[in-house]
Amino acid sequence: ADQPIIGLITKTETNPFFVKMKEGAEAEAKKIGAKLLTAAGKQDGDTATQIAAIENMVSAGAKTILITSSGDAIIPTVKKVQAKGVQVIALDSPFEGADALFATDNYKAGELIGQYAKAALGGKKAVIATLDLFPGHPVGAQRHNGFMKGYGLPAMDAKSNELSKDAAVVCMADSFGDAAKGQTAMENCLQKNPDINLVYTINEPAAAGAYNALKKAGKEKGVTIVSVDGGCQGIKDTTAGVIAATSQQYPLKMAAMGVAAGADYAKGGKKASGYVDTGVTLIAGKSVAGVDSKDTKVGLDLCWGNK
Amino acid sequence: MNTSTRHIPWGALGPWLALAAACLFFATQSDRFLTGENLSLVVQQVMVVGVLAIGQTLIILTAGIDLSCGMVMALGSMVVTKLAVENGLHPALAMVCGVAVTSLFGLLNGLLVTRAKLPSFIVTLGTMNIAFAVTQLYSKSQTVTHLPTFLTDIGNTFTVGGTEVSVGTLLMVGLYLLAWRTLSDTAPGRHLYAVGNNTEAARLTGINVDRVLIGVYVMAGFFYGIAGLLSIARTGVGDPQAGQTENLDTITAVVLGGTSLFGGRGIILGSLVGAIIVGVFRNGLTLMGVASVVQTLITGVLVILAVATDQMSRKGGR
Amino acid sequence: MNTSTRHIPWGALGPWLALAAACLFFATQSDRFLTGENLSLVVQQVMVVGVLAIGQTLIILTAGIDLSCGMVMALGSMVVTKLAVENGLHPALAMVCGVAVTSLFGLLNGLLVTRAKLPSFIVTLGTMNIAFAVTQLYSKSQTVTHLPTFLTDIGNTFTVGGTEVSVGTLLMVGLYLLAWRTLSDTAPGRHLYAVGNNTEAARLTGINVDRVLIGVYVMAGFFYGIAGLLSIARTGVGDPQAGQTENLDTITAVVLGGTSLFGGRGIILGSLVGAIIVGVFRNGLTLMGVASVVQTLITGVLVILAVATDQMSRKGGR
Amino acid sequence: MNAPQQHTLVMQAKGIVKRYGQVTALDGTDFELRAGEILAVIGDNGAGKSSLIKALSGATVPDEGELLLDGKLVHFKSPIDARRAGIETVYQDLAVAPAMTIAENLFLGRELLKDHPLGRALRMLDKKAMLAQAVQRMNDLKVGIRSMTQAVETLSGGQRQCVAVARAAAFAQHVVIMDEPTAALGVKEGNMVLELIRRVRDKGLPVILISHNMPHVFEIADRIHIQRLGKRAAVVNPKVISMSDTVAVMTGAKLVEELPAEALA
Amino acid sequence: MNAPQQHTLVMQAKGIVKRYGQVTALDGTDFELRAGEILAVIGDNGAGKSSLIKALSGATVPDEGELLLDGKLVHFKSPIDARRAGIETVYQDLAVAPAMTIAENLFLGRELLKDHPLGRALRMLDKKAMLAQAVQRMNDLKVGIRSMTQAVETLSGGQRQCVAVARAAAFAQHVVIMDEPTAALGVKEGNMVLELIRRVRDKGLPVILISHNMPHVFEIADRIHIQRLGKRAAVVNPKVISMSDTVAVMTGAKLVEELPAEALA
Ligand SMILES: Nc1ncnc2c1ncn2[C@@H]1O[C@H](COP(=O)(O)OP(=O)(O)OP(=O)(O)O)[C@@H](O)[C@H]1O
Ligand SMILES: Nc1ncnc2c1ncn2[C@@H]1O[C@H](COP(=O)(O)OP(=O)(O)OP(=O)(O)O)[C@@H](O)[C@H]1O
Ligand SMILES: OC[C@H]1O[C@](O)(CO)[C@@H](O)[C@@H]1O
Ligand SMILES: [Mg+2]
Ligand SMILES: [Mg+2]
Repeated sequence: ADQPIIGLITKTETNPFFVKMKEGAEAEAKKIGAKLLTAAGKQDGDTATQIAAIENMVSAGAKTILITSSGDAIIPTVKKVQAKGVQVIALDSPFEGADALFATDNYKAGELIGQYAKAALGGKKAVIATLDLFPGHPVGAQRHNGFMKGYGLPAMDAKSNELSKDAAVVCMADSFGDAAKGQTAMENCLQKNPDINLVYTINEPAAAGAYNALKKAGKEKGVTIVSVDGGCQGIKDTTAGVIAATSQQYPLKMAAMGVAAGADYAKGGKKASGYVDTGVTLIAGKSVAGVDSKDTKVGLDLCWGNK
Repeated sequence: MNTSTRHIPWGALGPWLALAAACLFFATQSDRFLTGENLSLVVQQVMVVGVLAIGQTLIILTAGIDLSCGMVMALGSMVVTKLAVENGLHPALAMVCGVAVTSLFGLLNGLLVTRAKLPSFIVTLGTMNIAFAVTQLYSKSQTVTHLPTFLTDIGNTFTVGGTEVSVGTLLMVGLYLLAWRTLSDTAPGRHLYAVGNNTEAARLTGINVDRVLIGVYVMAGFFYGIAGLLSIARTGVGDPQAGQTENLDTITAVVLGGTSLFGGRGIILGSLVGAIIVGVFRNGLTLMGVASVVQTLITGVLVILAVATDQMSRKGGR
Repeated sequence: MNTSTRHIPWGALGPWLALAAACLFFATQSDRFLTGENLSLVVQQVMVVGVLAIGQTLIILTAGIDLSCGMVMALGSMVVTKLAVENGLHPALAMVCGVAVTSLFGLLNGLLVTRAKLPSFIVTLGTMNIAFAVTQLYSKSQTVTHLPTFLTDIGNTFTVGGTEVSVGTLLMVGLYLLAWRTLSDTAPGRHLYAVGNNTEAARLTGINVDRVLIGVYVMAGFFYGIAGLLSIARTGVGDPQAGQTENLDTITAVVLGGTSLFGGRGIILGSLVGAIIVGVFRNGLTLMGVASVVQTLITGVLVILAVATDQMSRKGGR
Repeated sequence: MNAPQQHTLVMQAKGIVKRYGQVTALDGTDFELRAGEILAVIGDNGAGKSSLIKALSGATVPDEGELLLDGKLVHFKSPIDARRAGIETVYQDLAVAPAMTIAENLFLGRELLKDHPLGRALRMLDKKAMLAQAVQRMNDLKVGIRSMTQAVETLSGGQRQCVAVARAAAFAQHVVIMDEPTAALGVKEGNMVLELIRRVRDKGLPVILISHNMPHVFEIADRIHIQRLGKRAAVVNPKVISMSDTVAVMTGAKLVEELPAEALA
Repeated sequence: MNAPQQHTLVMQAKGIVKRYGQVTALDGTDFELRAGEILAVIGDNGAGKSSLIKALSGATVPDEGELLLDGKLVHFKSPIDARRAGIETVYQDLAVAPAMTIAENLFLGRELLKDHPLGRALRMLDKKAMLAQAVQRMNDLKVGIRSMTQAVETLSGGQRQCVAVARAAAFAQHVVIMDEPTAALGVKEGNMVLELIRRVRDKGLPVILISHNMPHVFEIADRIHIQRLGKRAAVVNPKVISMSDTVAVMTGAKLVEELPAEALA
């Protein structure tokens, strides 16, 4: 019964990124002899389920909650359980009031692939499509706007939840981070403007969908796709030339650090604090001059924090 | 003859039995489950869905369905919080405005269902999209924070005999009792059942079917507005992402509560029990430490079992 | 007397009119819209939902509903791809296994609906959760890639008179024609309508209602399996995230297509048109360059207008 | 039996036409109901009897023709309008809510409210009063129903019909219309309904009775409206004309012209 | 009229009990149907006539009692079992699918299939043959329905009843049961149905006819089963007993013991 109880709440059950994170947390918990409770929203943005999960886990005796926030609606509940002495750590997605944040800088992740794309096009006039997440999601906005900034287009700052627009972006469509929907979105964008030569995608499933659409239209050669995630699958796609470059994140690291912090708190009563950037690495199939990137071999070694 | 006769409505007692069975089971699995604190938590968790389900039940009783409920609630909560925080309106006035907006959406649904004679599924699918888009455009998808305490006070809890009770929970229970008595003890309530049971007969006996339906949709909108207020109080923010999974949740609560999707048969208190059953499953399984995917699996089995148990008890009783 | 009489079913012609109106509108807004290439694309995009909607229509015609359809499809596609890629099964055999699994899920639904006499909403809510969880556990939520071309060949296109036609599209149209003729020209098809229109009358005239229902659910599962194959071919991967929004999409297609949610009334070809209408809205609005939130808004309005237009034409015609 | 007052027309319809797609259910039919009379409406199946009374009771809006109530032109757009004018109707398909109880169905749309200001304001039901009255009304029809809180869908065919008849008889203020009220009734119950119809008439309310039961019609009707092929073929006097002649006109075996003038009413 | 063969019992029921919650619809009723006869079943509303024939046709499973067909014990668990035994039934609430056409309803559950191997294997409908037969059967009943592809919900009450009657008469192999088949019918159509019942009997099939129409019953029945309070009160011979005595027994005004012995059948 003295076993520390740690809760992990992810946005969804299905995104491989969160599945990886959960695996990492489970492994780490086993290693240090902690009990891990898990829960997830029904879909991205489902804060209601996350809130109930926080409460239920605390009721089950959890003293540390690790959460990838689906939105700021969880904040007051977090405050409430913190007042009962529970440590709450944000993973992946920041929110106000977390004891600590272990996450990728999503705006930076966008900036990196924006810079890469600019250099890769080498002065060619860009005709851009962005396959975004869905309206109103902070991660979607941060990556989109970061990409715009990195490309040197007018862009909102990292705080904004709105998507920046520009004449160079001829088509903006929602992919919901899903391959099938990404494909449909890309197909329709190509109908709108067949000259698209640069595609930003919110994550790698969406990128795979976009590639599929381009291939079916016989256009996969002339178009550059950039993305975020750096999952093992995504890196393989990058090697194969499906994705030109991707900003790699490290969910296993987030999870491991989170569980360790939970164990520390249970032992010594010391809460973690501050922001730990778990890092983001630009992985490119081909490196381009003026932009710092790693090759896909490195990417595969690291993918999602394997090492 | 309605095809719903195939599905014997599981009546007034069934949901309570299922709830009791679930509670008994979880009590044997975790000693934390039956504590007053934990149970009070479960009820607080289902507060928003519970109040939404009042509106959904009214509509389903008329043989309709409302897909817009979650999105309309989200719009209402954005109106309240933005008016109070950004436009500096008195919070009470902001609340009134929010509920007015959701009631107006209800009116829109009602008018389209009655005047244009469109199926409620299509109408509310349309207004669901409209409410969602309006919410995003109006709020620029930004969460509204730093709310005046006036808006969050109904989320407060006080202690009765060692157990925490939240104001919002009381409000929910009060609304259920009100809806229940209105349905069973007033003429409009009876007309609502008649419209759902046999629209044509209701019309021929001189009931103003359109007026009943419009009234129901407006009332439902009103309840969605109240649910919005509760969601503000519970989360402490105005959340433009709210309401996305609530459609299915409310319909589930209504059906688990024994109301027929074919209209005219059901008791509204069942919907409260239905909502609580879902909350109990989630809470109990978490207390047992079941992993989240496995929770989904077990919830699937339990939902079927809950209704099946009752169906069997009914057969035995005959 | 069925309460559905309130909602005049919009019959055979309505959906086609609405589709034509939508196409006309978008043709005036973008010259790219009416190209063969673009239209062929739209049809390819609705292929998966279209085939799922065949199963959903069958079930809705019996006055049921199937919430499990998307999740069952996802499970089927994971079975196929994992067996073919990881277990090295011959792709054809893997396909058979996948469709067998989805058909078995259909059988499970059918047995619970008939033997345990549970409402289809509850049964399929339960199996939806179960199928989802099994999919995640079985696949560890990992996408399966590097598929043998055998699995993706039905996604291929060939050119007929300058327009690209995909094999999958032809398959979908073929399945619709088959389902349509089966419903209208065979005894089992007629029994299905009778069960949906008046279950008790069907029973009294000596139709084996349970057998009809079980058959319908198994057939639906079969179509979900085929939809899974099409989704594999279209995306080129086995995607455990698939199927999550397909429930509402298929029901929308069915209702837009003029089938009554109360059962017994509707024509299955309408569901194909309903699915295409949704695809046309999305494609047309993207071609017009409408921002995504605004697209949602306009889609909401258009869905209502599509059905309303027909309703009005009906009134004028009387 | 009260003699009908000197031809005061309570209800009158002229040239009513009702089409359903290809089918012309009413082909310019006329209709006259005199004060205080029992007017039987007879005709073959499909002759348009139900269509006619649906037009008279606001259940459908006719395509052509006009309707007068007490000599004044009226336009019933819905059954609500007809009910406001005091017209109560028993429809052939009974128009009951199967899942609701007998008592609930009896008072559907005419619920008794608690007789205090709050009760009226909130439209609170006086369930006790309704139950008591339901018991009494059903007893009047001598129909052996055990409980008024039984759902109508559990009743036998005849019992269900009694519910609909009792409802119309109880609430009519001006005109009672009954579409085959005794079709499903036993000998005893059928006679009770005839008795009830007489009582209603004796209260001064005219009754329109649609029936295929010729003995019933000849027993009770003051005049007989014969509907044929969507039109009024004749109105005859049952005290003068024979049953077989009436049936002959109804089925088209005999022309109206062949009847003696005094047979017409 | 064919004399009934020497009391061969085609159907026999002993001590059938059927309860619905508190209500006992059948209280240990007996029943006997002889070969080739028309047996009328009469009784007050709620006497248990429909409950009885539902038990005989597999529509409900009785709580107690046994049922014999041609002297052999049978257990009908569903209408399918009864239909397999060649029993066809017209139910009081007609059991039609309102959205389906007349032709479709006539052949529901008994569709004609295309007469070639593929047609039988795929169970393909022979729509043309069904339409032709539908026209003929409905013409037999002299009911003026214009189109067989009309939905049943658009028919008049009597027309709808004709559809149900035509269906049962067409398909019976062994026994025909009709629950108030003429209730909604006009004089002409009612007579056609009586005629049809006679033709069925003359083919050698026994017919069970439930009716409240005493003239019809006395015109056509070979024997009359009187149902009262959920039990069989008596079986009488219409050629001997008077209509008023029969009604007296049915309503309980007269006891069976008061009847002359030769009145019983
Ligand atoms: N909703 C409808 N749609 C199409 N046709 C209809 C509709 N209602 C009635 N009809 C047709 O109109 C004609 C007259 O029907 P109506 O019900 O008035 O006859 P009726 O005289 O009451 O017959 P019955 O004695 O059988 O009740 C019939 O041929 C019927 O089929
Ligand atoms: N499903 C049911 N639930 C409860 N009670 C029922 C049910 N079906 C029939 N009853 C009751 O059983 C009794 C017998 O009904 P039944 O329908 O057999 O009468 P019947 O002789 O056919 O009458 P009618 O001449 O009016 O058709 C009635 O009192 C009726 O209320
Ligand atoms: O849906 C958005 C989420 O998806 C991810 O990119 C993983 O694929 C996460 O980093 C982010 O929170
Ligand atoms: Mg009629
Ligand atoms: Mg009966």
